[in-house]
Amino acid sequence: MPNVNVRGPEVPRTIEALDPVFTVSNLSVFYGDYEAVRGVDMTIGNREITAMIGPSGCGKSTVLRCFNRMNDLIPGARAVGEILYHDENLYGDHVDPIEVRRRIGMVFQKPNPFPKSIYDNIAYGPRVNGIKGNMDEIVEEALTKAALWDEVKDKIKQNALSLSGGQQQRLCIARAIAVKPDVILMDEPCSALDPIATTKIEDLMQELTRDYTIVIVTHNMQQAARVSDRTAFFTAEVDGAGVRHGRLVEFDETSRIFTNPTDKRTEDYITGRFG
Amino acid sequence: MPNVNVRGPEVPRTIEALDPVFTVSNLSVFYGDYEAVRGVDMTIGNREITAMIGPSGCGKSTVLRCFNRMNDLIPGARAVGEILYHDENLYGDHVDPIEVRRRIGMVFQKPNPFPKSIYDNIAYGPRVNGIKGNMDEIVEEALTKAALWDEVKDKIKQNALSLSGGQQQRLCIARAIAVKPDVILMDEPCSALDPIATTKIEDLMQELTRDYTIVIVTHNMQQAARVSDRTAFFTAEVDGAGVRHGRLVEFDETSRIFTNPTDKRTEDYITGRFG
Amino acid sequence: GGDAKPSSDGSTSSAAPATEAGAALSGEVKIDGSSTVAPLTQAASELFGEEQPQVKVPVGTSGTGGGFEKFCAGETDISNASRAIKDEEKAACEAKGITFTELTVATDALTVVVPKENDWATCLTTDQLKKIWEPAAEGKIKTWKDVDAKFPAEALKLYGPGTDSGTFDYFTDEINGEEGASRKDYSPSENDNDIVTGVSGAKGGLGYFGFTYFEENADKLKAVEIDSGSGCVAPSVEAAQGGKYTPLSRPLFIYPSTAAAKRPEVAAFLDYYASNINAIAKDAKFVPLNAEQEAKLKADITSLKSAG
Amino acid sequence: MSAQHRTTVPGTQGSLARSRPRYGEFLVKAVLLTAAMVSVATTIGIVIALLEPTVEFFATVSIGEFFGSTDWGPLFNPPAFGVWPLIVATVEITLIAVVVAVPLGLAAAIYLSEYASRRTRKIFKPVLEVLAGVPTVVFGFFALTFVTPLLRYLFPFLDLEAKNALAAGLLVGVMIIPIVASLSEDSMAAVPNGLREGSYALGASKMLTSVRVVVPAAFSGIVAAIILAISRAAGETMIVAIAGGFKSVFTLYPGNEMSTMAAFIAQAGSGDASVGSIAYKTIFAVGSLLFVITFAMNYLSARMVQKYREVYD
Amino acid sequence: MAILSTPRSAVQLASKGRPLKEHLFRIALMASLAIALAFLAMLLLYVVEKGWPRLNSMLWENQPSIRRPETSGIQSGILGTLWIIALTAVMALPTGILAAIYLEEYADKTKWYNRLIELNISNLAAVPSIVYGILGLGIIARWLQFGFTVMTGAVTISLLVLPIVIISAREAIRAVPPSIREGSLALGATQWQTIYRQVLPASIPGIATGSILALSRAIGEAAPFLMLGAATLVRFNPEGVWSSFTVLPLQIYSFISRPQEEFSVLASAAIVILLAILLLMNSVAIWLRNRYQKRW
Ligand SMILES: Nc1ncnc2c1ncn2[C@@H]1O[C@H](COP(=O)(O)OP(=O)(O)OP(=O)(O)O)[C@@H](O)[C@H]1O
Ligand SMILES: Nc1ncnc2c1ncn2[C@@H]1O[C@H](COP(=O)(O)OP(=O)(O)OP(=O)(O)O)[C@@H](O)[C@H]1O
Ligand SMILES: [Mg+2]
Ligand SMILES: [Mg+2]
Ligand SMILES: O=P([O-])([O-])[O-]
Repeated sequence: MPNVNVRGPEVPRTIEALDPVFTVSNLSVFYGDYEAVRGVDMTIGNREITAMIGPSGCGKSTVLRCFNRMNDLIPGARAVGEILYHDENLYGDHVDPIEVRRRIGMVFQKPNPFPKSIYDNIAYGPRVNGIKGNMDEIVEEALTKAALWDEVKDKIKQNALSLSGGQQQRLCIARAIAVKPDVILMDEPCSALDPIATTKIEDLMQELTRDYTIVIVTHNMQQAARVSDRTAFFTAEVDGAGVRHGRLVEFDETSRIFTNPTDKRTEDYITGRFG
Repeated sequence: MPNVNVRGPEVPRTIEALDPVFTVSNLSVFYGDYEAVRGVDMTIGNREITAMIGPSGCGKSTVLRCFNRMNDLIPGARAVGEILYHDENLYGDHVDPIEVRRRIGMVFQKPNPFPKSIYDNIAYGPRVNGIKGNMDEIVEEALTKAALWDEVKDKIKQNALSLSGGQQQRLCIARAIAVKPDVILMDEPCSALDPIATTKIEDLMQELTRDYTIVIVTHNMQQAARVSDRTAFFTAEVDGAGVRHGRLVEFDETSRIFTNPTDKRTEDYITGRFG
Repeated sequence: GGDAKPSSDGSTSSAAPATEAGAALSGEVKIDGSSTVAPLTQAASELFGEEQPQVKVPVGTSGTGGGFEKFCAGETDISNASRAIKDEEKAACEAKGITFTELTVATDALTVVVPKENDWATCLTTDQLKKIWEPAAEGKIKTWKDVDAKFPAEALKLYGPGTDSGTFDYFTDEINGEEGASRKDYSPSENDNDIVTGVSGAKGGLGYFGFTYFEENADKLKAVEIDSGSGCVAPSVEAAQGGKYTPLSRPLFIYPSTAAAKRPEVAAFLDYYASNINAIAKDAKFVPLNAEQEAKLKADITSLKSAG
Repeated sequence: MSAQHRTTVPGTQGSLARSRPRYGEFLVKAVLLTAAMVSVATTIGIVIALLEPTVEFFATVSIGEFFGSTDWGPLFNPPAFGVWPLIVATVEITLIAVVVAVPLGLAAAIYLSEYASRRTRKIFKPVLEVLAGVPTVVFGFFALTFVTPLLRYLFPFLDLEAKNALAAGLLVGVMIIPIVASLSEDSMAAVPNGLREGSYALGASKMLTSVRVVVPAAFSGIVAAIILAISRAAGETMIVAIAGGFKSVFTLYPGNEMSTMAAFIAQAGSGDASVGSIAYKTIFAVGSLLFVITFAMNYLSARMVQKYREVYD
Repeated sequence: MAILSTPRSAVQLASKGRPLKEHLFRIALMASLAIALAFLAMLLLYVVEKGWPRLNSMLWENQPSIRRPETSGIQSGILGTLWIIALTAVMALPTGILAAIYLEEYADKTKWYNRLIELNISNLAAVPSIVYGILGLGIIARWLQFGFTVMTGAVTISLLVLPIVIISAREAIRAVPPSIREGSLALGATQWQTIYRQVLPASIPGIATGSILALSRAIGEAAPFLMLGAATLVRFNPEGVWSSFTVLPLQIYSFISRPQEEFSVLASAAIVILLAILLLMNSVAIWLRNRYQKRW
């Protein structure tokens, strides 16, 4: 396995050792009777960025939302198979989804700050989790890590909705960081942002992998190539009965996926022949 | 100028002669006080496919909707500058926007069939335009041209909402064709579709340029490269006051834009360095 | 109760010192029943309120029957009635152990009215009234000509009190010979004002209600004289009092319950009612009692208060 | 720096288990469910209040007589129990109201949803809400003392009685205009903009787009609005009691005074029928009929709305 | 075929006489709205004009009098109405809002009992108010033995407006975007924390608006009180929840039943007061709506 660094020289890292945070085996996800995703196997490495790409509707979001059990909230949604989180079954009986979500944070496609002050947005997570400590410090630390502190430190009591889109998205990342999670899931976090804001978020992701494991869904191949260590390529296949199911086609180091994919479909997608 | 064919060997065409359908000069578009697009100059050639690409929010849809005065419907929207349609000012006083839209059809991002039968969807345009003639024939002709007739001929009275996404989009194209327009505008017509449906629509576009002039907005560079004759690359620039305006960066033959762009920003975008 | 705190004993109720003072009473006297009698009792209530502002006297107008219904369920203290209590109503009261006294408080001359412009019906016989109002008339007696060939063929538009009212019971009993027996195709209303508007707005209109309402609207309506066999008699205070206006003159009653009359505020109200009855009647524009009736009223109240 | 959170993430069994019990969540859910059950209790209460006297009523009066005769007079002597005059009056007043309210309400809805600027809508929707809030005694008073005299003056040949179905129905219609307008406007606003754009892009005018695309697409919502308005009209009490009257005679001519079901209940219910008497039970029998009719109509309307929601989801 | 018609002259894009029909249609639509509003205006003018002589302080300072209609007031009615409104607010609003939260945030729509509750609520919204009067009379006044008191009236009216409160509160709660809920849950908040700290604060303006409109329906109701047989001449103010009482609409109904013209004038004046209370409540609702309307 070639030792490739696809993230540029500023963060020199190798990805030889795969210290798994999530181990997914034969995961299928159903919405009611509809099997949206079928038989996924993959592992998410500790303090890596894993990207999930593929055409629309192939089940990227669906799989991502299994990682923090956000799918529990959709009536009729059901995961079959196994997801181990540090060797513990995420869907085990004793597992409390609320505790899961505290450990595994999430950032959404469209920035969704609460209609409160910037401060209260950040403080919300620690408060509902009963985290004690100096809240001002927690807020400052989270905002600093999210590379937003300098821009907002003078208007910390202002309504978060007054921030720009890119700032709002970094606020949402800061909000996720404030509860000191282990993993951060991001579902197309830049698709509502302009290029400048996108660049900032991408830089931030690079920064954050020092401390966090990140899983990102993106429809932007360039973005996946730029930021991720590993890439999972999904696509939708039509079965005998004419029903479409999302499948994991290829999962590998990002450099490999983009330079030398094993699967013909991956290659077609990467080179823009479809999608 | 090299004689490049980027659409594959099945439709061999040269694009040397530019017989203009639209001539846009110094077009700016305002939403209220906000100047969303500033100073666009371009020409749309007869029976060509012109693609408009660029990052989100750069004003592609805004410009496209000027071509059939759909922007009239947005309160506060205002176009400044000139758009000539076959030498006639599209925004002239005597011009009836309803007549304009009859000549210049439009297909939207999300397929939007009326909740009526397939037949009534197609017949709607001719009826509201008072087009006489054998309606059954008109419907069949439009569906045939849109490569949908064979798939739906047995269920022509069924509700159009029961069709698949790709079929719905072809229905919308058929609906636009049925009023015998001159130009068809398409705003990201495939972004809600799966790859297979997308391929069908792209093939259809190629077919249609025998009779129609097509302008297409797409966020998918591969698609622009595959289907279009000319490409306009837009981006959003921030002015001195920190306000973003959409600008036309480069407008040229598609082959040129994708192989040898003049502008650095175009190159960055094409090569995935941003966006 | 504040029994734990000795200090609260003396000051538990602000009403206590008032009762000791004797003059100022409090409490509530609940009255319901006849809408005919209501103006009288309401006038009493208003005047009494000037003397005893702490006593509340709400007066409802559910009709004589509705009033007895509540009265015999123990929900009211006094019931207004424009007819005597019926046997089944008595039975209902007995079942609940409620005893009462019937007090005559005024006399009414049930008045048959037609619009001013009616120049043919000056006097009607009771037979003619029956012909108009009996159940058999329904759908048949449609014009005045059907009543009497001498009358014009003007469409007959009938207005009267609703079936809830004592007035209806009384009129149907006296004219049609059976209580509640009436043609149904007339416009019924508990609201005497509707009868006024209805009759005055239709040339062939005819209606009946209490004399008071007629007097109020004498400018719009004409009272018909009644001939019960001994000549035409116009409704009037004197005719009613002197027993000449038959069969439509009638006594109006209030029915206090024996138990309620023991309560000081109810007793005070009844006393007030009796002592000022003619002033009240005048104020409410009713036909007052004659001396004999007034004396009987006072005696009845005295015996009611002293009853077992 | 990472030591801080790594400490909380040992991959040990049970680390994801509930850290503290959350009885509060169950309690909250129980309280909320109880609140929701109040509405069910209300229905049960209504059914109980109506059922027993109604059953007793039909033990005395046959269903055949109730629905098979046009002679109504339960408080007369002898009593008559043919309910048709009440039903006819109710239907007639409801019809008049619908004839007034549906065209006006629908047109107002199209105007507000398709034509009016945002500003105009912001002004007129609240004004319609005011109209919806006007107490029905006020409409009744207005009908009795203003509209009927006005109609009598303008159209003497109508031969209106002092109370009549026409004026009452007219004002019931005005009362339900806001219901039709506001709910129809809601369902028109819910029609995806894509459909309008699709129509405009084909060269359709605003009128054609409104009439041929928006209204049909919102059709089941509009029907639901109309059905709700009808049930409000059918059950309206004060307007008909004040301006429509209580005469319970079988008549079709709207210039006549007539008694609706609700008016009868108000008249008899505030009157003297003694508990347990057949006359008293009649109130409940008519009440049950009215309840069943409005309940059935609204059930239909709820189904409509549900169906309509499915179309675009 | 399209190509044949390609070069076009200027006149071809000109309008083809469509505007006239379009204009007529537009005018017809506006006229419909205008007619509806004209009724409202006429009604207002009529009662103000008629009640004008009596729109003075005697109206709210005096108690009603049948002896002296020219100086009679409506104080007991105003206070009775205020009591009913206050109690209804206390009973119906919390119940309705809690029920709405249950239905929007907790209820699993696939469960039959939740669907039943929903259907039931929308049906209750259409049940005539006179039927609620029967409920009040049969169950609350007689069976629960609450008698003919403020309490009976308030409970009856609360049940009457409950469906309206629930429906409008659900509307407001539904308007809070799901992304806010997801954001909160993704931070490890429990469902109740999410509701209490995010959903409710964001939907309070909408809930308040809906509640005020529901209460303004409550103040106009007369039919249920008619069934409850509230006394028509009440010359004292209610002193508590177990007191006899009357309400403005019922007082108006009793005034218009009187033969003297003075009562008709008095009724008009009382209507003006009732409509003024109504307008005040609606204005508060509009103010709330405009002031706190959320743009996400
Ligand atoms: N709540 C739901 N109920 C039913 N089906 C759903 C639901 N959410 C998603 N699906 C279906 O599951 C499939 C996968 O959806 P998913 O949102 O995971 O795709 P995706 O890869 O994230 O696409 P995109 O790039 O458009 O976000 C799709 O066919 C979608 O229609
Ligand atoms: N109706 C509107 N009112 C005000 N601003 C608008 C409106 N529509 C678009 N804009 C703004 O105008 C700019 C250009 O928008 P436009 O929709 O044309 O972009 P686009 O290139 O089509 O983007 P996308 O790829 O996301 O569709 C954006 O900043 C957008 O926010
Ligand atoms: Mg997705
Ligand atoms: Mg766009
Ligand atoms: O109200 P009444 O006197 O007619 O019973």
